[in-house]
Amino acid sequence: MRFVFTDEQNKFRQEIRDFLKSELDAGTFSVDVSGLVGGPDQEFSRKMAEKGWIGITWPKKYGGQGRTYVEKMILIEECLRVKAPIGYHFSADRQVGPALMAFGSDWQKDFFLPKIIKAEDGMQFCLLFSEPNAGSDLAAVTTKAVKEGDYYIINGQKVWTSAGHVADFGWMLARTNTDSSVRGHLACSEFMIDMKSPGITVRPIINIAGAHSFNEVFFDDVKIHKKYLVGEENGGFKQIMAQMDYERAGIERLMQNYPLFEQLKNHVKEMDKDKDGGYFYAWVRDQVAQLEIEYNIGRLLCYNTAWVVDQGQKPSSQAALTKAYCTQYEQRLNDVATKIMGPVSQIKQGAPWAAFDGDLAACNLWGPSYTLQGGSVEVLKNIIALRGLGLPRK
Amino acid sequence: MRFVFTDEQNKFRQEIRDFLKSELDAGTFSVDVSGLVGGPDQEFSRKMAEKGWIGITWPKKYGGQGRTYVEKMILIEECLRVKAPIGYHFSADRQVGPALMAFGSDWQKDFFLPKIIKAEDGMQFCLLFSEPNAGSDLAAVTTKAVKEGDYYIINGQKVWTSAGHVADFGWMLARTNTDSSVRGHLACSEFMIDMKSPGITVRPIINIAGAHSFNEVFFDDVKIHKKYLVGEENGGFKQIMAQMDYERAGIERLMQNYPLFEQLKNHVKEMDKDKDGGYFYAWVRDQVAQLEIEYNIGRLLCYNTAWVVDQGQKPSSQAALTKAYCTQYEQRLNDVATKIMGPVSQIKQGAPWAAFDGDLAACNLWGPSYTLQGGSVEVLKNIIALRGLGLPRK
Amino acid sequence: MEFNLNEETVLLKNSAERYLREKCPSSLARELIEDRVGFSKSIWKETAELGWLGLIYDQKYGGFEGAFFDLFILFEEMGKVLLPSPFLCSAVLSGLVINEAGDDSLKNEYLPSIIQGEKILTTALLDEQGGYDAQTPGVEARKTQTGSYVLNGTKLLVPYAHVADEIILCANVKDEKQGGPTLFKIDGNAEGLEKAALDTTGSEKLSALILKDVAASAESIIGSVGQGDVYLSKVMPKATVLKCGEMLGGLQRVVEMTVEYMKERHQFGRPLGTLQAVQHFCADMATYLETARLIAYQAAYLLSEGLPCAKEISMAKAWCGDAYNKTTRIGHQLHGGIGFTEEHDLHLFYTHAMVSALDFGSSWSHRSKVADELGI
Amino acid sequence: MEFNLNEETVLLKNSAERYLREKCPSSLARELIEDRVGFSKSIWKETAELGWLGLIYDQKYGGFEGAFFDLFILFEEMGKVLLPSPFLCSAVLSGLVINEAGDDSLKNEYLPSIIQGEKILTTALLDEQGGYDAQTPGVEARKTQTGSYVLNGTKLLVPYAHVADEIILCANVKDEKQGGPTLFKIDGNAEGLEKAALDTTGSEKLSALILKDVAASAESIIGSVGQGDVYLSKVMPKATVLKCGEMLGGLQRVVEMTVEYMKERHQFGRPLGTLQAVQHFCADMATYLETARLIAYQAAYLLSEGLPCAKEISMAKAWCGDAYNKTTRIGHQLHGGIGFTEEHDLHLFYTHAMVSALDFGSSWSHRSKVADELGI
Repeated sequence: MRFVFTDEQNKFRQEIRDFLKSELDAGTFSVDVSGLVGGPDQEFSRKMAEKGWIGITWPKKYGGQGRTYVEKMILIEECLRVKAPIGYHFSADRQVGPALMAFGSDWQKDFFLPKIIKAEDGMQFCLLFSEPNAGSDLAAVTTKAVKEGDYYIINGQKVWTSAGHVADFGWMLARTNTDSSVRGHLACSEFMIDMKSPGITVRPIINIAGAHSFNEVFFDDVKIHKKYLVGEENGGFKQIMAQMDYERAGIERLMQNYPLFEQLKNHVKEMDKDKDGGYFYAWVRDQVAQLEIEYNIGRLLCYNTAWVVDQGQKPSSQAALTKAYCTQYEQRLNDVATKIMGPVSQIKQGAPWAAFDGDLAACNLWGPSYTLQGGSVEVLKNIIALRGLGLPRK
Repeated sequence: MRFVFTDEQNKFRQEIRDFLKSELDAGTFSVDVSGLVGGPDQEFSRKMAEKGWIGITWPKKYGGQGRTYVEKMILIEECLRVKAPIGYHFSADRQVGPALMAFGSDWQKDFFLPKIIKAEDGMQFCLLFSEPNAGSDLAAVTTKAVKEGDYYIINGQKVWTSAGHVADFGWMLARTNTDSSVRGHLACSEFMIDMKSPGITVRPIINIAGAHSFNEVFFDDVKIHKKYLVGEENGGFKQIMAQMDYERAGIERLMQNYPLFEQLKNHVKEMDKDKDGGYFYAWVRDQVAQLEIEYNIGRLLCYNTAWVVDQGQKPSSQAALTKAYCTQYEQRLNDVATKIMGPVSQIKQGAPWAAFDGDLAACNLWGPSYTLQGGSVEVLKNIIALRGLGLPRK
Repeated sequence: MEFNLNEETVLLKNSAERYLREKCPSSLARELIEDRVGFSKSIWKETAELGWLGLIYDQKYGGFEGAFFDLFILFEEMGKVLLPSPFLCSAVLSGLVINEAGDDSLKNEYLPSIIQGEKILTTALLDEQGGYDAQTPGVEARKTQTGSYVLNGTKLLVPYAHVADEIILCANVKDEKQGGPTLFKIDGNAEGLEKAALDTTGSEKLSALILKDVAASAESIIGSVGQGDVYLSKVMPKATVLKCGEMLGGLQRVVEMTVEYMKERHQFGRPLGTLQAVQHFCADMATYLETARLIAYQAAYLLSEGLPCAKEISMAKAWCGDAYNKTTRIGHQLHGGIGFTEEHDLHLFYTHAMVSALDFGSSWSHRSKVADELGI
Repeated sequence: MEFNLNEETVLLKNSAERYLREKCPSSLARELIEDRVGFSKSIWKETAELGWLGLIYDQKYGGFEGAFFDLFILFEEMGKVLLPSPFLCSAVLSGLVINEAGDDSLKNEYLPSIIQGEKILTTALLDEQGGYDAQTPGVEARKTQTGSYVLNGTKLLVPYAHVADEIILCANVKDEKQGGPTLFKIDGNAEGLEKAALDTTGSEKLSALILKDVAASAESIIGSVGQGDVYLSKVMPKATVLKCGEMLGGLQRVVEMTVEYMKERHQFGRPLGTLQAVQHFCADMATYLETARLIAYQAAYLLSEGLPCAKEISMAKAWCGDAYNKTTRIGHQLHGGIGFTEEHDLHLFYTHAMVSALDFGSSWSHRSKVADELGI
């Protein structure tokens, strides 16, 4: 047991901080609270790659450093503190790489992993899981992949595809067994698909923050070579459940709006303590202390999950619990900050009166998505109850 | 629309207050926060009866006054404010009478109603609904009533029977159709049963407040004449659902621990405002204001439900919503009061340091029951969703 | 206690509902967000013709001397469709301020045209930090030797200031003899007045007003010098309760649209509404709606009847704001991704809830007023 | 960051768990509630023999110089079975106070017998209102001409005072030269000391101490005059963290017993645990447990390592108290009627949670300390 970081880890953290500070000072990017991580910036990702900070947990044979998930979390935590623009490689690093290492063919590993880890061209991924009628219930996907010779022919529709309009490759779940009497759990496969393939149409979805972060993706007789099938045919659902754990195990679900918290604490230090007879400040103080507790607990949960992964265990219930807790914290932060800042919280970036330079307004608008992305809180609670506590399904 | 009481209603309220004050001054009873209403006291109930305050909503032909449910609520509200000992007639007045009027035979009405309304001997009722395996799910009752000639023979077990050890009559739900392929909803009947009948054994259950408020009741070949069957054979479940609305429609679910609220507000007025830099008082102030809002809303919900009943409508979803809300308020009051009073909240009645003369400790111990009695919050929410909002069952 | 609406009120409510449903589909509300003016002039004209704007004013000004409660009902209906309109800032806040503080000539000059929708006024309430405190209103009025005034300062989040003919604001008169918070009425295009349109999360058009040496004559003062806070304190309760009505309408729509969607939307092979977690969420929403309705109606009724209701108003505002916010949160959670898209209506209500809860005092500040009323 | 327990700690934890499960079934805990003495003398003796009481003390007093963290683990295990024991008040609070403030002779006189369980001491912390403030401790010590003191005042909710050989308390010395909060050690049967057994909601035996002209020699002062608050402030963090451990153990048992019951108990023709509402409640409980575990372990680790952790301790106490209370509430809601009966174990944990959350500072007061640490 050790509830502190090692000297080496602290040194690593400092190294990252120094890098990010110099990038921030140089104006390479600016802090942005919209979106899960900072936006895609291949140039920035290349710099990270040069430092060896992509695929940091991957084995050396794929160009990785074989470091721990705890160390990876230190890296991501520091990136999120300033919302560094790691969007270009984030999905590939978090999910695609580990999935390929677990289930991919030799060709797939040799072709993709070195490219991902160097942030090369064409290596931004999007995830093609959800469909209009398969949201929380992924087993209900109906997009079909029908085998014809060496190829699969894809037809169907995906939705809520983040970065679908800029991604080079999609990581897709599609139904390969068309016998409708077979449950979806045993009928789906995973594919990688070149987003420039003929027959793919990407349509933007504008979200309530006015941003184009999602897309609908339509597949009309899209042809992909069988070498892009990942793992076993009809084994995709099981694979995806394992990958989801990694998706949920990150600290990005705690820190999506982290800059808000720092700004809020600074604001409270400066605020007029005597307003409203001092009563308001007393209330604010209590609220912020509670947020501080909740944030610190969320951070422990995240590092604990990373540590569980480092022990070679599947973090499934642990990751679900962590994500459910953390995203609720993010919403609470948003709510409390709004109550403390009052009417100016509605002013968007640009006007001098905007709370936290418009960051609060942005968080207000992104807020509803916090507890939905990557599995709603309710779906996660089901996982905790069924997989973690062993409660009966029927 | 009129969000104020009429002059006549205010006069009525004053009349009740004067009566209760004189009884309190005379030492007839003392305020007691344990239990739903003040304990059984036939003498006191007789005084209420003389005033015409039992069966106040009942038609004149049964000795009632045909007054409104809103007026009845004024009466009960005042009684609960001081937790007057109305336990002797409370169940009979609230549930048994209305059920008999709705479903009872002429003989039953003529025999019971005048006696109930006068608080005569032998007219304290208990409710024999729940069983060890039929709590939230009343349709699962297994206590059997088998017809033999003019009699029914009862065998089985009931549990959570409040006042079972002192009641004269029980109001029971039992299975009259023994064909197990018939769902409980269509197989049960209601009976009134003399609790002194041979074959009945009552065993006390001591609750966590150390009080004997519940019982287990065992039936071993208990014989009851068919004239005690209420309403239709096998129609009991439907009847009971209608009666439940009345059970849930009362203000007693809001005011079980009402004296605590008055005491808390008085305490806060007197407390040291500067303790802990004034921060604590500011917090207390906000908490108590919130309770005040919640209490006032609960009161409006209750009166609204009474008014709905006065309009001749079934208050089913309305009553469920009211009870779910109100019992949660009662728990919140208990929690907030405990946080405000601190360590002395654990001291029971008797010691001079006990918070509110031990009332808070009593409420702490009774607290877990608030949101369970007469339908848990979760069962009530199901009713709101299914019956109130029309969400689909399947 | 009687909880039903009077017959005439029901008639008004129903006709308002029909009218607004027809005239203000959500497509219009969205269009108006993009629109520079931000409200429909034809609907504005019609609301005046329907007598809504003048509902509670004296007949001598063209009003109808109706009950305040009926006005509340109109706001509830407008909340259901989120009608963007200068109704509240012009025909309520500004009109009532003039009615309260103005002399006969001022009333005769302004009220008829406000009631007929010919003039649009707005009242600037918030200071540069978004705070409302009539004692320190954030604008200073320096008296000149000629007896006129020079105004300097900033007002924030002023609704419909970009189209307002005139703007009412409270300024602190610095004068040894007679000073203090004072209501001024300035021209919407006064020299030295900068109106900065604000890009905000909500749908209503809001501006910042920056006053740099804006000249105001002594005649532009409404009522007496140093009494601005008193006049405002008489008008604010009404605006606050009408905001509760608006929130209540929005809340109701969110519950309706969510419950409806839960009946239709299938996941895991059955309607989402069959899931117990969904049912309990919906029951919570229904509870927020019912409780908000009762506490808001109570405040509106008491205010309408002229009965004391400071505590009841604050209870209503605190509770409705929280209930509306929590309900839209649940709405989003149950709608999932679709509700997070720009083309779905839900977010209009979500931001409306967030902003409305802060208008005319936050839930915390109203709880603080409840505490005041409790003597703690 | 490493989240696993050290091997030796695991061994200690497992053996403590086995021992306590065998020796302290819930039947014993219930018996002891009825018992006048309120704890099992044989278990008390054995805990001394096992070396638990002396775990963290110097070898020269008979201690084992073990890690504080291991003591925390013992309290977690004791919390699981709700072992009634003067451990915390005697071998932690009183022992550490003497260790911290006493001179060598005092330590030599007391620590060995405390560690061996031969002497039971208790420390009275709360004043007549149940408040803890070492600056105004609620007892006054008047210095007499002979240099001795006379104590007057009241202390509340003192654990195991009815069996304590001696009682440590903080009194305010009124003396012009050198006064202030000062620790006194008085005999459990001192003249003028009235011990009133308190009937409380929890299972632990608590008393009120009423001091009427209790004589105390200058030698009965522990440490220096006027330094009582300083000594206590060094001991309180440890007691607070151990209380977190105790709460954590109780919390874990409540989750276990509730989840188990939900798997067994059938309603509506299937296990209750299949209902989504039940599953979500259980997930919430699991979340409270996991979060309480992490934040409490963190505090215990840092304290054990001698690292700065004032904020972490307060975070742990605030969160664990709330989490434990919320969990027992859910536990009751899911158990239904059966959990509300005296014969079920659940209520022992329910009252333990309620009382523990108030011990050593409420959640609010610890949040206030977190705010202090944040500089707000």
